[in-house]
Amino acid sequence: MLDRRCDSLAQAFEGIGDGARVMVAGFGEAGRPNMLIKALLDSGIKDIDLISNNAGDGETGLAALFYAGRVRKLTCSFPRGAMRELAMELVTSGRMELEVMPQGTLAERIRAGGCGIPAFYTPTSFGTLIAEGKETRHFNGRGHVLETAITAEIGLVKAHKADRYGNLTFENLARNFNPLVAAAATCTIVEADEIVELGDIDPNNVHSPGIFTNHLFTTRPVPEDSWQDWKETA
Amino acid sequence: MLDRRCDSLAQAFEGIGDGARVMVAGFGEAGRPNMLIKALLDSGIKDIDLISNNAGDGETGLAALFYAGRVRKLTCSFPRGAMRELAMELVTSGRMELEVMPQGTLAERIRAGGCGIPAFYTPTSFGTLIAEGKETRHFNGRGHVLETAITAEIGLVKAHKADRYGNLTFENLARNFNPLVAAAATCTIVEADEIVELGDIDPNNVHSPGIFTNHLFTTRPVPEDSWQDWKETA
Amino acid sequence: MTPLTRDGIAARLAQDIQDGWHVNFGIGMPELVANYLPEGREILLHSENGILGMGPYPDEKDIDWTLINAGKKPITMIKGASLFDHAWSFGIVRGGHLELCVLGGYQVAPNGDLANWARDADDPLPAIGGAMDLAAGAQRIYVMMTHNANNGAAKLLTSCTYPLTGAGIVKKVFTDLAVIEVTDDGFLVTDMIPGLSREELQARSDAPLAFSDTIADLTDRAA
Amino acid sequence: MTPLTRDGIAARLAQDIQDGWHVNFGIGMPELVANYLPEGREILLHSENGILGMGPYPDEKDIDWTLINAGKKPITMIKGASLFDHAWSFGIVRGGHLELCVLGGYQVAPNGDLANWARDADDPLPAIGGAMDLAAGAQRIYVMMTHNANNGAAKLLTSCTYPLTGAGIVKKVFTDLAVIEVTDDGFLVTDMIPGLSREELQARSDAPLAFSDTIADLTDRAA
Repeated sequence: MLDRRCDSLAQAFEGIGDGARVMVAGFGEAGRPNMLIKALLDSGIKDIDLISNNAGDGETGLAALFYAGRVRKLTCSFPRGAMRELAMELVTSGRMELEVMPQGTLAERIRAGGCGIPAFYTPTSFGTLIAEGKETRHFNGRGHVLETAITAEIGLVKAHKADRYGNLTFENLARNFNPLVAAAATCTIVEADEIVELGDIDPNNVHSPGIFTNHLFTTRPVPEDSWQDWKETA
Repeated sequence: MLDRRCDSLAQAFEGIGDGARVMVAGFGEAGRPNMLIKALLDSGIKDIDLISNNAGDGETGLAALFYAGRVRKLTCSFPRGAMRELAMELVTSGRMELEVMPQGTLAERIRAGGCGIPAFYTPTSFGTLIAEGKETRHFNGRGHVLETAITAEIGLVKAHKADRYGNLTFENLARNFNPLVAAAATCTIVEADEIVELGDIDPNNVHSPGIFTNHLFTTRPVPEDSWQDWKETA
Repeated sequence: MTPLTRDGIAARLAQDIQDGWHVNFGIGMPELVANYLPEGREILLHSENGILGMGPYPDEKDIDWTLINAGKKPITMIKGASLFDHAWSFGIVRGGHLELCVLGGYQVAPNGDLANWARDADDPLPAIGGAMDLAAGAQRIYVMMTHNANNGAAKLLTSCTYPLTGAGIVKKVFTDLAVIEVTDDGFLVTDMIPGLSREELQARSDAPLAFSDTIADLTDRAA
Repeated sequence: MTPLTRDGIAARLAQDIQDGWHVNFGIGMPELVANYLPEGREILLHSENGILGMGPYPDEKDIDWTLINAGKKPITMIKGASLFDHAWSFGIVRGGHLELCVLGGYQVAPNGDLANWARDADDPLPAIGGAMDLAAGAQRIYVMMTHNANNGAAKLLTSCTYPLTGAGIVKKVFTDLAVIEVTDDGFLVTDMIPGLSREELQARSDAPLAFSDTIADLTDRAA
């Protein structure tokens, strides 16, 4: 039986060791898999090689991973937000490595990772600081930068509807990086607002085909005050 | 007013000269814009640099372009079908140039063309005849072939529903190359089964955003016996 | 000795497809495998023109020409099917997401090389289609073919003489005479039809064959 | 002489956006332009997090946090909007499909170079976001900024000293004092606020300015 539904969040992270490369979808709070981020925090996995467009905000959600000192490297396009001071401290003290790139380059590198394209050329960032040290090449008279695919051991995804095959839909601007992360991660863990019957999602309007989903959960709200649990165990 | 609807098929092809690069979407007969292909035939444009996954079938539709001697070069993955003998004759007599590549490479090259990626590496065809003379490179220990983007002056697309902004949906397996061609052509001409009011297509389920559509028509059936009109004018 | 029919090969191959796999059957003989998927296993069929969850051929009256497979034959969709454009479809293929692809074969070599798209490197009308992407991308490539060509020529060769579809990608070969794994040490026969000797099978093959300790009866698990 | 307000610059810039264009307004000051789109023109707004056809900010009670723009502010959708993932969204950007992108600016040079993302090449926390893709991809880049920095420093420089966002990509600059085209021969002033002399404008600019034969009154078409 092809059934991606799981009961145990802890089980979904079993076998994932410290230093794992983890990709988290979402843009701002839209399409951000907060329940899975909390489970990642609870798993105790350290030295995370984190790929996420943003660095989170406030002290909960994604930001809690940084407060808990779990992130060894952050790959993103925009490491700002309310935890900017913390990020600055982590980076300048050498406790966290930071790789920043243009948002479209990040999206395309993740898309390439899921689609079996190891590298591509993009015009973005040519002639800027970001392209320094990178391989460049001219096509049609215009300068381009070589960028490589990004994949991950774990991908965390937030869907709107899902069925047991793992087919997903996303709501409005909560789609963003989600289908790309689903495809690029070896093990894609999904939380969905609702798990529906097979056939309830119109095949024409599946936003991420089930083949990319490995573990599927129904979203449950994370109590605001539980985000700081790590403090007791840190 | 942002209104892509047009009345005159002839007008849609105005200003397109002989030798134009034309991309035609569809896979087999699914999602094949036959009304627009007929209009292209009627336009009298010669020496077409044609990009299409298949070469057509029978003596109507895409195949009629070959019978009418309008195609100078065909870029495809599968130049077979009922007009195989004709294609063989055109190619061996030097009247038509042929570039054949793997289907996924063709799809990705067109996708790259629409998305501003001038070139990418793919594992497909590495170590085969198809890769001979092409630039290759190893990533993660595996051989890959460098492939470049394909764009076109004209793209012919068949949609199911469309609105006046040019937003499109496709039906079942009639999607295939259509959204890719829509994005990769400078001038994308679309025929749709039905043109609906703005707002009738759920924004979440638009398959090709309106920004890629230039001219929009409602599909009318092409009489079977009209395909050979070119014979009178050839 | 009665070689398996095409359906027999299909039925035997189907036994090796695991529950929950996403599979692409290449155009031609591999399409037959869909008719023999073991009961109780949920296997999703991919077609490279943009679907996961392809169902059986429809009744004549239910044919919808927006529902076709890569061979342009009419299909149906199962509940839970998904549809996507060609870029995503080959993203699924190239990105290594399909657990299995079954392809037909002209020639297979012990290093896993497969030739299945052209018999002549100078064919003026080469037709590649999606086979090279499938060969390069799927997690496993199984090849389904008659053991010998119509003229009796061997298809298991020390090296392919026809143009390659993919280099070093075949995992198993299913023929009308045997099942042959492609190992680091070359061909390893695991199943044979009854009444065929190892010497006869070797005589019908160009490349050297090794034989596993126990050889299964090929007809045991074939229709 | 009264320099334009930020809204004044936005209103003037809006006049140069043509009917039927697809436009991206960068985060910050450029977002104001959406409030001044001329009546009778249908202009579709893109936000790089995945929408074409962004509408105005919603009433407080209608806020839906799956509807946000690239600045993470709540938005609405117009009829005829379309949604897509980040790969397609930046395909639209990089593929040259947007007729216009309006970006804020720290510095602009006569060769079209723009610096708008970092004041310090050694910033330990560089924040790029989508600006570099927009700079590289849109058919036209208009820059909207005050003519001088808060400390009076010129922003129209012979060459940018801050790290570049994009090289040779700016087509027009809209400031509180003037509208400046970027031509093959450098900066060309086309609009100025009344009561400002060419010498004064030049004095507030580092790069040499040329002036078009007729200089429009900048306030004529500003709110």
